[in-house]
Amino acid sequence: MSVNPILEWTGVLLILVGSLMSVVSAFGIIRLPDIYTRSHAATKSSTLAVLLSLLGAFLYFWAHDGFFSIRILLGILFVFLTAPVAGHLICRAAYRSGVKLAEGSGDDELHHVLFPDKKDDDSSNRSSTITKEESLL
Amino acid sequence: MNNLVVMPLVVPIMIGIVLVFLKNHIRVQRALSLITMLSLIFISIVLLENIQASGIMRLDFGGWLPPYGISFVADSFAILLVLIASIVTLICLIYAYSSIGERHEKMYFYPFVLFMIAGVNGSFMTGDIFNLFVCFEVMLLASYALIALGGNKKQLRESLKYVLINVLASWFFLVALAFLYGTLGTLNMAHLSVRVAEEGQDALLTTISLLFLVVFALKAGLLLFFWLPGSYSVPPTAVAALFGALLTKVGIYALIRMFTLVFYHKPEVTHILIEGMSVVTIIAGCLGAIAYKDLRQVVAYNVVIGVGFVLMGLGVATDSSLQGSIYYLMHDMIAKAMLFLIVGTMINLTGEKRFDRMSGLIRHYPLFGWLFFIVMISLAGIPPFSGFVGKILIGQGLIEAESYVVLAIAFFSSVVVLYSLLRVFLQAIFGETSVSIGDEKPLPKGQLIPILLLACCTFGLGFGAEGFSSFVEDATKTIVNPEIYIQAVLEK
Amino acid sequence: MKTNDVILKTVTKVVVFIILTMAVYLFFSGHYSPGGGFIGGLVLASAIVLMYLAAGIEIVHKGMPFDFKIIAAIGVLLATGTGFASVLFGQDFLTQAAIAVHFPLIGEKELASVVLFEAGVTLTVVGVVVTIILNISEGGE
Amino acid sequence: MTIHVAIILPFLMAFIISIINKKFTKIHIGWLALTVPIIVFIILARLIPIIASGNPYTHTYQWIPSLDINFTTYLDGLSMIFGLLISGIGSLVVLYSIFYLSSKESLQHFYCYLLLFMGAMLGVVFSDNLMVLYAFWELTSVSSFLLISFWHHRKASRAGAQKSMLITVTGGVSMLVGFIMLHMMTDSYSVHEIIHQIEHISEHELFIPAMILILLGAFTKSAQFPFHIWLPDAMEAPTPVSAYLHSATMVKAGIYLVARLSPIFGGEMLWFWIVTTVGLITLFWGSFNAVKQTDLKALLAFSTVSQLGLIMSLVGMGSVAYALDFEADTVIYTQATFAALFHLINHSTFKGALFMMVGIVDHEVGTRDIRRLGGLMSIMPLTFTVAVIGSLSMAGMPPFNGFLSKELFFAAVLHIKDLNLFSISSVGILFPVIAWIASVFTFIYCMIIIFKAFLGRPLIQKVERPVHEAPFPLLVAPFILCIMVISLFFFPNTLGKYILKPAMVSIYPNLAPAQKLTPEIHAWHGINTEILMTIAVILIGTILYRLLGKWMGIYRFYPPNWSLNALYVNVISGSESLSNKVTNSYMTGLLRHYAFYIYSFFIFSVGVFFFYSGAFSFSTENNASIEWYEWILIGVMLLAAISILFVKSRITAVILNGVLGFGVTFFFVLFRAPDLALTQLVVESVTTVLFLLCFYYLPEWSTEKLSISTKISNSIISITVGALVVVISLAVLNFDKFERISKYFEDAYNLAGGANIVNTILGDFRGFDTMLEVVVLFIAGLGVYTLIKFKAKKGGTDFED
Amino acid sequence: MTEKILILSLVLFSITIIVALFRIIRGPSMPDRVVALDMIGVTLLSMIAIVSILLKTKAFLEVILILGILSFIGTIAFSKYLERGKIIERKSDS
Amino acid sequence: METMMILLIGVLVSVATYLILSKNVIRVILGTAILSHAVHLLILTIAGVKKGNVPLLKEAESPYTDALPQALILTAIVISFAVTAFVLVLAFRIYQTSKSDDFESLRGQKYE
Repeated sequence: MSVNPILEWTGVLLILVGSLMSVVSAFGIIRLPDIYTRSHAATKSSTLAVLLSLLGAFLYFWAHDGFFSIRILLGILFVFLTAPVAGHLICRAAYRSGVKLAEGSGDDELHHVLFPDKKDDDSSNRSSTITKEESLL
Repeated sequence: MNNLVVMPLVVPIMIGIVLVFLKNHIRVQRALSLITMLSLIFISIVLLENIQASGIMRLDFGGWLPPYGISFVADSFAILLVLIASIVTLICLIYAYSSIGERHEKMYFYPFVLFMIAGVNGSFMTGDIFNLFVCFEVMLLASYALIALGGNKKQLRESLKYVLINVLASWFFLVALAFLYGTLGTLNMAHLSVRVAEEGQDALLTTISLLFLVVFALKAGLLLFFWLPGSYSVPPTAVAALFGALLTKVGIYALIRMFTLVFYHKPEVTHILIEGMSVVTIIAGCLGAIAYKDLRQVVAYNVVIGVGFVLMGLGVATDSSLQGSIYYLMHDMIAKAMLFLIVGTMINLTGEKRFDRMSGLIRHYPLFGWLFFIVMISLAGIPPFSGFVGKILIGQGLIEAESYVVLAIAFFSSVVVLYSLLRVFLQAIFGETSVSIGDEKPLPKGQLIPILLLACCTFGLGFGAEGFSSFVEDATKTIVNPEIYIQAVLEK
Repeated sequence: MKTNDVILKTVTKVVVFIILTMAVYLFFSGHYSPGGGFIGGLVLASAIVLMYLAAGIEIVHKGMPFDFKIIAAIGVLLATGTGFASVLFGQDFLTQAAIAVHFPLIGEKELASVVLFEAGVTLTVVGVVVTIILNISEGGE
Repeated sequence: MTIHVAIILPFLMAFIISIINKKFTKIHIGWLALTVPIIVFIILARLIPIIASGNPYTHTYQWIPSLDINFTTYLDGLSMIFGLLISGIGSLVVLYSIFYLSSKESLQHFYCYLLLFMGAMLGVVFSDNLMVLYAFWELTSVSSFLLISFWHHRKASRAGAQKSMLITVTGGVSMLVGFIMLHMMTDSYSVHEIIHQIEHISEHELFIPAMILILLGAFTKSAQFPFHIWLPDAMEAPTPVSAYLHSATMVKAGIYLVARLSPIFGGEMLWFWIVTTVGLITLFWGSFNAVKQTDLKALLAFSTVSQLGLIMSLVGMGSVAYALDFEADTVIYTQATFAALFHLINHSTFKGALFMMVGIVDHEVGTRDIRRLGGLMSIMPLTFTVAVIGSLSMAGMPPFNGFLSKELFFAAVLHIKDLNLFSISSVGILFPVIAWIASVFTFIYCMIIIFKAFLGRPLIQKVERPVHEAPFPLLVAPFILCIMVISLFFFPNTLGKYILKPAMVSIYPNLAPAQKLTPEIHAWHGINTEILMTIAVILIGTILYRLLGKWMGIYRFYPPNWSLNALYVNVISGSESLSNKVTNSYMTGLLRHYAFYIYSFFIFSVGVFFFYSGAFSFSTENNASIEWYEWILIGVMLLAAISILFVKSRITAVILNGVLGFGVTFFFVLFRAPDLALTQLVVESVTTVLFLLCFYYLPEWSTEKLSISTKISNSIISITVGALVVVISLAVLNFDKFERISKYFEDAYNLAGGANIVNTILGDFRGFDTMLEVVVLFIAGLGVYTLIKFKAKKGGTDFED
Repeated sequence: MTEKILILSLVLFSITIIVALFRIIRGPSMPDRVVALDMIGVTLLSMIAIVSILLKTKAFLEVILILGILSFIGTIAFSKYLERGKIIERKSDS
Repeated sequence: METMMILLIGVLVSVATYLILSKNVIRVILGTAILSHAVHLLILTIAGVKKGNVPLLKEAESPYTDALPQALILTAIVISFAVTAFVLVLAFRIYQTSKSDDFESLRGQKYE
């Protein structure tokens, strides 16, 4: 009882595109050199993937069952709101816990602001709570 | 009327929660918990009378008939244990008033005790196997809290082991439940029994029953008792007494229930295994009881011996041995509570944990010394104290089953029990005292009276065994004929 | 080293609102679609946890000056109490009853004792989870 | 009724004495206690004529009728003898003890225990119900324990008490098993009902085991070889106690039991063999060892052992009368039993007197060591008289009662020798030979008492205190006994008629009509083998006593650590150290080991049975389809799970656990469980938060340093457990015989008014589970609160470590 | 046809997950892992949406929302832990 | 599908068992967490997977999947959460008092 086959197909295609996006982000997460760049892949493209596929699902339900799902919309909104914050926080944590930038990165201006009393890149010597092993495998 | 059946569980829970609100009103807490236990005793006596008059009682929660809903089934066996458990708890509470200390009392000691007794009572009465799991957890969580209450190093250390081993046991329980539901498709114990009987207990079902054996053996301390000596020797005396009296008994109850109601078709596998396990348990318990000079270890291994002894009755599973098991179970609850209280008091009085560093306690505490003597005699199964009836009946069952070696071990164990306590008595209670008159620590009446009460109980249970015999016989009848139980549960 | 959580705090304000709505929705929808007392309670608790994560104990405590143990206790009392109520009416323990009540705005609605029971469950879950988390985070002192 | 009173009375008085407290100290408590045995004695004495006329007295109070345990008293000739002994000797001992014990001792305790014992002993001999008998039997052990350890500040007292308690209670337990077996065969605990059913049970397979077990009880109580070792140590008790319990009454309980049960078991030749042999060995061993003792009391203890052996062997010989078919001839063998009963009384009299004598010596001189005694005759003439009368009677000299019973004993062994029972006649000759040798030793140690302690050079300089004759009251009791010793010699047949004959009738109910059952006792019956043997005993005995120093060396051949005593000590201490080793070896306190035991048990019970029984079955028929992405997700979970084992950081482990949690959630979604997925998600995240919170307080985990073998055994265990769960699950999946009850819940909307089945189950159908689950959660929350807030006080009462 | 496409997207998503798992295992830094976990959560969210289309049910839509919330909370908790060690503070300074 | 799920459960159980047999407290606690994952999956799998529709009467038509195990698992999840919370707190309290998170040093004294 497809109400609107075009909408339905749009939904499915959106989902497909979303999944492709997510593979792209997966690619990014393997290939990119350090946490700061990888988090780009993880937060940006994968958020996009989710948004696309959720939108697809929303459209599908709308078209297929005539069901206007507020919950999915809410979900989209939510991911939109939270994903950047999560990305921000984790990168900040990474930086403050002294994860090194990839080699070949440009200037690290923040370093002097945050660790004024230290010379360059003695990374893991932070406040006492987190020990060095945390950042090892 | 049937709602009375749930009261032994729900009353302590509700009162326990009310006590949480009364955190700093210790007197009110004491009074309320005392009243609760008294009312439980009253309720269980009423229930017992009712069961004699009109047969097994059943309460379907929410009015959902078995096997779909959860039911509480009150037969004589369960209620007898509820009664004894309530009495023991009452007495341990009285002991706690004068011994546990305000810090504990303000840290929800009474609520935890009430929750634990609720879990214990629930486990005795539930007719639903998954509900049994939940009741176990209520009891266990409360016991976790109680064992760690006090927060000293040793307590925390042992309670971690206790908790983790019980987590493992609960996991096995869940696995067994999964298998049980996967095969039999039901959870009500009577319904399980019907279904097992219908198709016969094939190899797979027997395997599952063995899995249950592992679970309950862990809880009962049958063969798998490693957690017991450590964890029973760390909490405060009143708590240790409650543990010693109640916790393993729940496992024993579950074993008896499971293997007489549901999985009774393959005794050549399950019951023989139980028999072997209880023999090993008794031997190990005997070895442990004489191995150490640490009083609490001596006592803890005595618990192990008791477990083995009771379950020997289940192993041979004749009428008389099961009856003996019930008698002995009741005796063991009272006598072990008494033993724990006495030993705890000794340790408090002397400040020593090893009995070879105590001496001549009888000089300053004569009545106390004699109470130790009584519990020793009682545990050795010397009439007219409570141990002997169960001992005779279990012996009878073992002879009927022609397991003479087991018989020899079982009865020799009571000599070892006697020896393990006799040397404590001679060393610590008798002998020259090093404390001169006036220098001794006073023994509070509040600690002596509970022990005295338990002594009265063990005497009453032995001397007045006839008073209980009709209940015990009824309980045995139900255990031996599962049909009675099944009919009571599934009819209507 | 200064930290500031302005971004986190700002977002949290919005997010917590969404979660709370969600929790209430889950709680009430439990009878017909996934949800119910447990899940509602858990989600509610996670909203509070988020608040603690973002704002710290003191600020949250100013907004919600409850003793969460007591909330949990009230919850358990409510849950067992509804069971007990049926005893007073001569029914089997925990028998649930439902009566139709006319609400001014929503219209005819069934008011079931199950709702009270589930409310008890919710309160307990919230109370317990928050108690545990608060106590652990203060445990070192 | 009256007999019940006689049993209860001592208990009542014991209770009164224990509570009257010190207000009563003006009068010696002993006088109060003395009334009890006297009253009991009078009660019994009044019943003698009735009993003698052959009317046993019986009365029942119900105790535990459902188990056939009733308080039935039965008074016949046999129990009458013992009742009279208990109350008679009891009176004298109490009288003696009043002057013996100083009022500084805790007399309340003493008399309380003594009366307890008295009541228990009366209970043993008057009970018809075996279980009640057992109860009293153990009570005698208990009260004996208390009396031995009366001076419990002395280490030796405690050790002796422990030994006696352990040995007698062990015997008691085995006896209990025997009784239970008897009950199994006859369905009765009443001795008399059992006797009526002998024909039915003598072929029963439990008959012999029951017999042996009961004999074990009797032998331990009566200090028969090799269980006699407790008796010498029991001499740590105050002397009145030794006189009463450990020579006159308690140790005879075993003999009572053997005599009482002879009608049941006597028909079995094995009974004869065991009882007689053990008795004779005990007789010899006791007398042999008595000679080397230097402590007078120990000497008497061994002599008691030997005399008990004598009586035991006589009872055994008497039982032959049952084994043989009923003929007129068989009556002759009953004379052994007659002799036993007679000697039982005689022994009580002279041994009682001797013990009291030793008590006096100990009391006045301050030592009992014969190496430090000598020449007491002149200082303590009255005591010496007692000693002489007692010793000569014990040695079997006329004109004392011991002579009569010794003659009867010789007669009995000679009869047995002629008995045509033995396939090898040479065995038969052993009986009189052993009896004779033992008598020689008996004679020697009697001489030692008289000569070494009382005659010879006075050795008073070795004694600290000035020595004088005992005060008169202390001598009353021994003198009464001495008078009995003599009067029994002259008027034995009065005793025979009123006391012994009823007893014989009750032991041999079948032979009651026979005239010869109670023979006339004559001091002189011409020159026969018996008298020749007695003369030989005196001759050889005197010679050997003279040459004592020459042959004492033979005792040294016997290595001291091979003795039974050493065996007992080694067993006790060895079992302690062994059990310490064993228990410590597996109770390591290491969670890993405990988990290891649990898993191994699981594997060995469940696993082994599972494969052995062939319960495994497997089919993929009903399997649902599986999609590609599901494969991948299963792979993800496998990978995540396995890598948890290898990660070096706990945070990584928690993250991987989070992955597992997400995976589980997804499977919940796939398997159509939305409620579960929701719950799982929230719980998973809250758990993760908890882990992170707790990590703040915990150190980073260190790399596990496990030995290779541990790693291997861990891997084997864990793989086996996993595999076992897999195979059983597969078999369970293939088990499809029953319909699930869950169909019922699909009607949830009509039944419970909810459309979400899971939710209606939780809230309504199984609302009780949910309620309890909430309680669990609440307890956990409260528990966490207390764990964190309740910290042990610094330096508080923490006894450990 | 739609179904096949949806399953294809599911496979693609699960490939993403396995890649993220690889990142969790490899690391090298802790934030890497957290990011990857977050990514798994978010990807799972899409997968559940697709599955609920496939199963023709709206029962899982709540799960989607909750998953979004919780992976956010989890990430915050991890990042606060990595940054400060203590994830809930008495007083938050700002 | 069931067979594969059960194999997965088996591996989870093995991993958890291995962790429980180790010495570090946190490892053991993680082990118990994984054990509970495994058993929840086990209950669900044994009840039969993909055999019916979501057990929501208004959402789907009969046949429904077995709802009872789901209710049981829900209970089990909450209980295992409660226990895990308790154990975790216990672990860090032990570390506070004994300064150890290693069972090897938490053996307790030898008794004589």
